[in-house]
Amino acid sequence: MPADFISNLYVFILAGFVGFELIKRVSPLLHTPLMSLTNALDAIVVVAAIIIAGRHQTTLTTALGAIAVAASFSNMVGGFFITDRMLRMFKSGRSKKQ
Amino acid sequence: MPADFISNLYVFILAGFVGFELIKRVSPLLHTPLMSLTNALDAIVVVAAIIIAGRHQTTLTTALGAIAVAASFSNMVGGFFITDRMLRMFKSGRSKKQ
Amino acid sequence: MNAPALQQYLDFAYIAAVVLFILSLKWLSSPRTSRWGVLAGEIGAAIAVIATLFNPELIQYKWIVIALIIGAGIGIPLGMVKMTAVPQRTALSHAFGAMSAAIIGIAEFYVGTAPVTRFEMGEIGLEVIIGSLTFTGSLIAAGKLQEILPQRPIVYRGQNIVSLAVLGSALGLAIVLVVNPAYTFLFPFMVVVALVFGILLVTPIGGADMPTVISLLNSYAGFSAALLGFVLNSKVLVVAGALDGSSGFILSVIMCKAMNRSFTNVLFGAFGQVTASSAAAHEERTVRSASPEEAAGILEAASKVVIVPGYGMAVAQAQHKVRELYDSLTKRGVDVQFAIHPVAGRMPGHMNVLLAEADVPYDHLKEMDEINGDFPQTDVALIIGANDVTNPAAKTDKSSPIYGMPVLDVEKAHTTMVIKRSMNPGFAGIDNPLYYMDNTLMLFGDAKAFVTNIVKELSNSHG
Amino acid sequence: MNAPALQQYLDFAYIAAVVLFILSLKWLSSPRTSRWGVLAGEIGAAIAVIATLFNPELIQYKWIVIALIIGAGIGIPLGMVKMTAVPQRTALSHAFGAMSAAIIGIAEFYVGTAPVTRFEMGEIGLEVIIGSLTFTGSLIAAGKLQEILPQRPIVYRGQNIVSLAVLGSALGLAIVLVVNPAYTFLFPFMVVVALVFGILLVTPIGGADMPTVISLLNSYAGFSAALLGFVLNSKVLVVAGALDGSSGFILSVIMCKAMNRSFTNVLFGAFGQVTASSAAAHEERTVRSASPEEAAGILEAASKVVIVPGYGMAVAQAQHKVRELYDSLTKRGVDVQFAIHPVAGRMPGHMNVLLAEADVPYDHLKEMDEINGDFPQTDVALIIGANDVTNPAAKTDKSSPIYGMPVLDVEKAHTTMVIKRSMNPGFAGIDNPLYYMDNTLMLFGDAKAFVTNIVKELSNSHG
Ligand SMILES: NC(=O)c1ccc[n+]([C@@H]2O[C@H](COP(=O)([O-])OP(=O)(O)OC[C@H]3O[C@@H](n4cnc5c(N)ncnc54)[C@H](OP(=O)(O)O)[C@@H]3O)[C@@H](O)[C@H]2O)c1
Ligand SMILES: NC(=O)c1ccc[n+]([C@@H]2O[C@H](COP(=O)([O-])OP(=O)(O)OC[C@H]3O[C@@H](n4cnc5c(N)ncnc54)[C@H](OP(=O)(O)O)[C@@H]3O)[C@@H](O)[C@H]2O)c1
Repeated sequence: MPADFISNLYVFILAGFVGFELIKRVSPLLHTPLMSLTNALDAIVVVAAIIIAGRHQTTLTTALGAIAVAASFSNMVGGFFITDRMLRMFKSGRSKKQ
Repeated sequence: MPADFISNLYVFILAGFVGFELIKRVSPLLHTPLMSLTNALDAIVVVAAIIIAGRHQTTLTTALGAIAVAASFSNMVGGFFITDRMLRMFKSGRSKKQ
Repeated sequence: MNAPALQQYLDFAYIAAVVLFILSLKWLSSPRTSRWGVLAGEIGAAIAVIATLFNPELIQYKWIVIALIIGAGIGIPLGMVKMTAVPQRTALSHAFGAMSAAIIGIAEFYVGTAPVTRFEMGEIGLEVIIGSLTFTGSLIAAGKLQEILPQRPIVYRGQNIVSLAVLGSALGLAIVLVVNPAYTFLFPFMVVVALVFGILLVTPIGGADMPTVISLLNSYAGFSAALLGFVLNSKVLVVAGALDGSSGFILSVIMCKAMNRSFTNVLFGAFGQVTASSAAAHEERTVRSASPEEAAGILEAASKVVIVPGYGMAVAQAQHKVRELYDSLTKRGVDVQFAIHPVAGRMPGHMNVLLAEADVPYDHLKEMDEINGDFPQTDVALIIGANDVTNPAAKTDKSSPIYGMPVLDVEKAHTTMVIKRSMNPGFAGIDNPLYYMDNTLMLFGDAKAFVTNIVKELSNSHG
Repeated sequence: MNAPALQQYLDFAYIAAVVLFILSLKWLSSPRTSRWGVLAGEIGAAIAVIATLFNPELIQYKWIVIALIIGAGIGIPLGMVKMTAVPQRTALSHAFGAMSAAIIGIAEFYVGTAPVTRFEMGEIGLEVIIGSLTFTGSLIAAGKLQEILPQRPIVYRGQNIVSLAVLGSALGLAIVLVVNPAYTFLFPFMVVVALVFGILLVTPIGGADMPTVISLLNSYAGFSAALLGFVLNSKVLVVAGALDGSSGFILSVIMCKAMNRSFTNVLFGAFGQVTASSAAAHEERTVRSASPEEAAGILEAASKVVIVPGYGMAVAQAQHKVRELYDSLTKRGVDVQFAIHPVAGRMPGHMNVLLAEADVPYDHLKEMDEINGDFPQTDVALIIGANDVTNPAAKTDKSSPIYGMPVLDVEKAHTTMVIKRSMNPGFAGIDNPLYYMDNTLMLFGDAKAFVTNIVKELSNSHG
């Protein structure tokens, strides 16, 4: 078993706890933006796709990498964009009167 | 910089977030037991002390290790013990009537 | 990938990204700080992407740049869809995310810089299977939500056994590959079988159960990204995947609880099909209906009104008209609140987003537990396109399929008015005894049209 | 230590321990699950310790076993101290914990299996410095709390400069060692200087500020354990240290906020010395006092009583008598609640533990924010050995040293009765205008004796 596996397992377990504690406290008001935000964060796989696309090993992997870059980057851009659009719409009664 | 340093840093940061989220939600009712419990958990340094004491490299390190084992194990035993003693005392009005 | 060399250069950037991602979720938790959360996430993602572009392993930027431009070109329009299309957009983005995770795993399999060990083969196999099935499953879900595919559950005898057999063969192929990593020709078959399983998994589920399915697929997409992080030894992927995975998981649990159903029932219950037929058997009972004019009169006379929006408001896109109704009642001094059931609509938080879009202040949107105690002091409960979430049978009738689901106590209001087009049932396919109660008035019509008429009546009587 | 070999054998046990530690803190959060939390922590610790005993690096068990027995022999009596001695016990255990962390770092320096690199030297140096200063600092704190050492702040001109210079030399020695790891002879000097700094850090702080200091030392002890985890590449230490460190840090922040003071003020303010003198200058004003008999009569006539315990109740060990008072009033149908200020007493949660020890049900212990609104409807607020936490000057008098500290609104009760021995000030050393108010009655005497007398009066009038 690679030694890295163990340290990744620690990271996974701890991040799972962090996610659990944070997300169960997100107001139900914001569950739809929550979904699109975590989507955008998850799109960080783009960093792995960039490496594959740019390492230029075989034409196949470059093509696969480029597809993965496009797919995940579209998630990242679109996810942050729509989340912010939704959140801009949430206004409290007080802030509106100002 | 050793590669392990980075993975330990991830673990430290994530564990810090976990600790922060969990501890700020501990009821003020239980702040004293909280202190003694985290004390007992921190006494896990005993595992490092055991290695030092049992590796038998020099008399000095064995002696240092043994002192560290005794000191941290006393924290572990005493910490869990007093925490449980305190928590046993907390009774709600309802459970008492039963 | 030459992971250790890469790590040394980029690790601090990635650590910063991880911290920002966590802060992003933390700040999202309340509407006051939530936009900071998006900013933190954006900065974190930008740091990680830019740092990666400096990675010395990269030797050719052409395809990266082209792909980034294409990605932005797809992403921006997908970020501008209408609010009512958010569920299918979410499903589509899970498909994209899972697809890239699967593709990266596949590329890694074919050109891993180190020879693939058994352990790594196991990680890659699992990662690619989850990624692939999430990809096709999410596409089917998006198709159903966009109504390109039939919404009803498509079932046949023995379907669960067939699906499980397909999943079994995918896992079986993965195990063979672990035992003998040299059989690389089996790998494409494993991918195809996993893709097929994704289709089989989602097709039999009814369109209305898609929200729960989307959340589950969300957690699969997250976990496949985390697994990819294990494969590539990239901790930023592990963290982002774990955050996304736990988010999807928690949302699906919340939805299942709010519907009082189990995961198994959602995934294998083919809900919305069998039960729909039983509703017809109900004997005829009388209901009282009213015109927009009468409804306006009753609302005008009230001092406290609670509006209960549901799926019908979303379908009719009536949220802006509802906002006008809210304004004109508020102007007359009526206290107007909104009661938001956790599974009203077809997505968690669906009603909140629509009403926020229409500029209703969020402090007037009350959660079920918060407002249920207020109904006895409420003059009028105005239900706009909601049905199941107001069904009192959930509290009293043990034989009802939704028995035990927590519902809004609308029947305790002095008068209850229900805007819907017919006596047809809602998502659960069952009759609603509320409609036959003495203090209930049915307002038949399309939600948008009917609310428009009420608003017109109110402004006439005002002028 | 041959870390990688060790890791492979023990890692799963340590991962299990980490998960259990986190669950332990999670379950501690509410009194209903808190004992499960202790159990989870115990199981996790047992797993980790037992797994370590199987470590193949161990070649001699004699000293380990002897040390474990001695440790248990010290730990058990330290776990049985009286509740009033908990603050000094906590300080002592921080001293023990920091000492072992420092000792392990020292041993690692002298016989690290790999040659010590600069980076490792930096880690070890920092770890040993923090561990050492926490050790001596905690010992001084324990001594002050046990009243072996003088409680008052011991200050002299230029002391902050001297302390900083000492800390600076410790860090300077560490830096020299990093630059030239061959100068090992400097290492013992660095340790000694750090030990001296710990003494200098805590000695000038007044005994009453010890709780905040303890919490800060708690977080130092945690962070030194986490740093030790970096040195030894032991993730279980990193996690446990980070949890302990954040706990101590959060508690100190909570205390500082509740006292409306800054860290700097606690650490360098020498509180409780200068201000004490200014209190004497106050002009004489009249107070009304009452006997146990009168107090009993007033309490008997009340229908709602709020008891406000403070440090004086702890000193007098009056909690069991207070419990009797609670019982006898409750039996007569009086509604009795306890108002617990976050910094009442000398430790966070101090009053809760004492009252729980005396079997007062915890659902009658109300936090400040929860009960402050109830005082206007309260017939009698009975203050037992509390002073600063009831001082209305914190709300009104901008010149007061505690201005801005949130306090209990006891003066809003119909009648306020204060049990204390004299007109002497409390911890902050300032006068309390509450005592001169018209609806305040002073009940002079030792808390335990006075409450005993009230209980006696009540049972007489009952019989
Ligand atoms: N929110 C989620 O996350 C989620 C997830 C999964 C499942 N669900 C399920 O979805 C349901 C949601 O409950 P709900 O009360 O919001 O909706 P519902 O029970 O599905 O009822 C919606 C009602 O709206 C009416 N309607 C449809 N189009 C309309 C229009 N244009 N104008 C006026 N009325 C219209 C329909 O009646 P007519 O045909 O007579 O007009 C229907 O009875 C629950 O059963 C829940 O379990 C929700
Ligand atoms: N809890 C924490 O974590 C913490 C931490 C740091 C600082 N502090 C500080 O400690 C203070 C706590 O406030 P507090 O109101 O609980 O206590 P306090 O303000 O220190 O007052 C305690 C009072 O109890 C009386 N007393 C002492 N012995 C007594 C006895 N045997 N019988 C009856 N009365 C007795 C004293 O008056 P007589 O001498 O007249 O009897 C004194 O005025 C605050 O200023 C707070 O900032 C607390």
